[in-house]
Amino acid sequence: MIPQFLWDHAPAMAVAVPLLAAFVCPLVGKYTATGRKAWVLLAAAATSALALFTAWRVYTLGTWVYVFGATVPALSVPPDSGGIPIRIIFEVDAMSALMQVIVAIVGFSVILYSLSADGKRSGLEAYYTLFLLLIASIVGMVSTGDLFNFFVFFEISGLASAGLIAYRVEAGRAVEAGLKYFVVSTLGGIFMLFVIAILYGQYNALNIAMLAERMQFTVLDKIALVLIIGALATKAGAVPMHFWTPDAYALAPSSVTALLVVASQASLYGLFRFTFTLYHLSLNAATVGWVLILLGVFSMFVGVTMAIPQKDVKRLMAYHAISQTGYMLLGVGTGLAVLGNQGMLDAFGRMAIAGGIFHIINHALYKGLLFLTAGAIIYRVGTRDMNRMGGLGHKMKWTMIFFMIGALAIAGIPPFNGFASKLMIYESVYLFNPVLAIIAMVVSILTLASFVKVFHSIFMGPQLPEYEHVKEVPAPMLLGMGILALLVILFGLFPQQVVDLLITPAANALLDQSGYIASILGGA
Amino acid sequence: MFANLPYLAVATLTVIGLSTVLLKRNLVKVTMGLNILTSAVNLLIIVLGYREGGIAPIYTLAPQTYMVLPTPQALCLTSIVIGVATTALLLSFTMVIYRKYGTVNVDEIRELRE
Amino acid sequence: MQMSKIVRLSADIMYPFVVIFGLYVIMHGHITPGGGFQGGAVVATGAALVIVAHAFHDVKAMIPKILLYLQESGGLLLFIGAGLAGMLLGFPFFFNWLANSGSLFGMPVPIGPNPGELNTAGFLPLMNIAVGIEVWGGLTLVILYMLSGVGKEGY
Amino acid sequence: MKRNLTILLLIVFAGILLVLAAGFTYGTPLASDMDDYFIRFGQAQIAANNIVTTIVFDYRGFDTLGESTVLFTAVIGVSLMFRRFFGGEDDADE
Repeated sequence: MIPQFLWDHAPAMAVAVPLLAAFVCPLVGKYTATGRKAWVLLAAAATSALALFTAWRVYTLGTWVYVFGATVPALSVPPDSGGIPIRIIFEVDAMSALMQVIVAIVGFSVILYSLSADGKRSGLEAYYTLFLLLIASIVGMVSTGDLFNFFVFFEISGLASAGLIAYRVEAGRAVEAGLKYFVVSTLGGIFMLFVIAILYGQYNALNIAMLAERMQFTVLDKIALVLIIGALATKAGAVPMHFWTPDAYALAPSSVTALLVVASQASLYGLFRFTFTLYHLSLNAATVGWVLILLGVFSMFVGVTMAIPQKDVKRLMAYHAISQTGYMLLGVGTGLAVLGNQGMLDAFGRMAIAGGIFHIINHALYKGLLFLTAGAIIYRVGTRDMNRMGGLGHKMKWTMIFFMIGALAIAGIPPFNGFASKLMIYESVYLFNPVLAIIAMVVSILTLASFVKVFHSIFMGPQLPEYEHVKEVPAPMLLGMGILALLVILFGLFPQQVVDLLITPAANALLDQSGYIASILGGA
Repeated sequence: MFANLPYLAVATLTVIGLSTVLLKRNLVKVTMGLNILTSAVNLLIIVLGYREGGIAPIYTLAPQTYMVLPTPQALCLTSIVIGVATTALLLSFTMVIYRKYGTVNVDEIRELRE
Repeated sequence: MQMSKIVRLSADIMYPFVVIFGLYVIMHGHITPGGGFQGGAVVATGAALVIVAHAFHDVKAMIPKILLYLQESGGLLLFIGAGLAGMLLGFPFFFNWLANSGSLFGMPVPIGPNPGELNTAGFLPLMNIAVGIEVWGGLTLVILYMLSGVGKEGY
Repeated sequence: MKRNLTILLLIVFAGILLVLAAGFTYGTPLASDMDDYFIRFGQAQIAANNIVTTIVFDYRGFDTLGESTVLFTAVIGVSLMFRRFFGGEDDADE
């Protein structure tokens, strides 16, 4: 029934289908509301299916190389070229596949939620067009094996996110937040272009595998590394460059925020990909690893301390998002710091990386869930100020349960998924440096304290008279949240299976630079 | 020193652009700074691909076949269009902010500062 | 606010030439410097010229907005469709299935410097046309949207 | 204080760029094998005289799709910003 070529070309189609849907969306969406909803849902479902299929095939059959415009999809190096890849190549290894799983799950649930939650707004055809473009750009960012192609998708995600953040123009502040984000993102893009120019000028290649093969680690390469870490850490919202995050996350519509979390994780993926695959051992792994660790520790600590006094529920969650990004940087940074030392790498380095990567998928799930519940509360109550909420647990039981699941997961309480990944990070980081592990635990306790307070002030207490008429949110919104909540619980109950199935291959793929190069250049 | 004059031009443009973005408080000037930065990077990419004595990589009525590198020109084309799109969106944000607050000076737009 | 009659008349006379020059740049993208983006930008400049010369409110009703939307989406659909068509024939995305095929735009070119022949290059001219249409519609729409936001009080 | 920091950053960046100027020599690229491939085979494979166009639309055609998409995104973003002046209705705010 489904044409075979759709599956044969799944990595490319996972980008092409949302793009195609986005190009048609302004025309369809302008005239029929029902048609628009059906179209967007269909496109999101198709994209998720293609991304999941790609991921499944990569996990079972190994790295999938897809060459655009060659005579055969797998012909990465033309025979007459003397061993250099010349076309744009998608290289989906296990790490990329993991990110595709995240995009597929979160993207679909968010669209499901958004179709119901944002149904009464204006300019929806453009809104959903940007939504689809953002999904397409994230899929592109995580699957591409080409530096310049990564930059192009980076720019698409920057423009689409900025438009979505500024969506509520009448608020004024939203446009400001969008502008702030956009200036930062554009600067990041320009730095990336500098990096591309420097690397291209030296090695005359744009393919990541080819660049990694030719990497000499000259002074210019060091400059490029600094610039690229700066650009991508900014986009991921790590602490010294986090100033755009609270505004953007708080003022965007809630469904957009849940997707923005994934978009910033795609930048984080880029950061890991470039440090591990592009530079690998040629960089001074300990130094760069410590840079990532310090970024992570500052993010964790500053994020959580800034979060505690917030009154605005989404702003609070945004600071927690910064704090959780710190855990990923801490875990993966620890792994990077011991990259050159095989003994330490086997002792705890691999586990630290796996913990950091596991935290990426867990964070996407529970943070998405939390932002969606915040959106559900705001949808019914009409305010973001927690001091004016209270007693909502009486009327919004499902939302309360979902919020509780998300809050316990982010605080790292068993049996939810946050616990599993945080435990891996604590254990491995403790072997590396006990102080770091203790800081991580303290941050986790502070997170719990913060969320207990939030939970209490939103849901507990007597029912307030002004919220007499408040009802539970519509079923599609609950379904969107339910998918994420179910996965949060499942990942928490069976962490070992998930780690074996998804996380360990991804961590190994990240560490295996020669394998990445070999699948393009063919055993070189 | 003078042989590398194009690179010095890139450096000058970059510093001008970056200082405009970081030091100016006017949103239109910030946009202009970003444009200057984009031009600087584009110039860098083009300059990296120049070969002494090469011609434009087009075979139509070409006097010789020794050509400059074509890839930088293609990258630059892409980057220019991205720059145009970025500028359009930035300026429209600025216009909306101006309508809302009556100013484009970031110091006077204080709503997001705590 | 209107410009003087001389300016308006000159803009009207210039407009067809600007459009034709833009279309020329689009069509000859695979032979001479130029291509879809550059040509599309030239054509959009023509539209901007007319809008500047006449007052925006006078020409607003004359501009077919739905056509611009169609151009924008249609151009991109043609682009991605040209890429996808190769897939139906069993090749990867963006395989140049028209080059050297003998059909439309399918003539081979002599190797080395040559005078240039329009009917070559496979799907490159198709894509140039697609991008040209898209940029034409897109940039004109940007101009229109921005102008529609000018000169009113408050939000 | 912040201003001084910014100026310091600028000086550092200028230094970086001077290093860059020293690393490359104008007129002689350090490596050119990929581009030589395009110049040598582009005409035969794509049957087009303009090598830049063959790269833009064929060898790196997917980038160009992304680039057109960036422009499309910008147009959609601008239309979202000014939707009220194009006959859009007000919406229920959060």
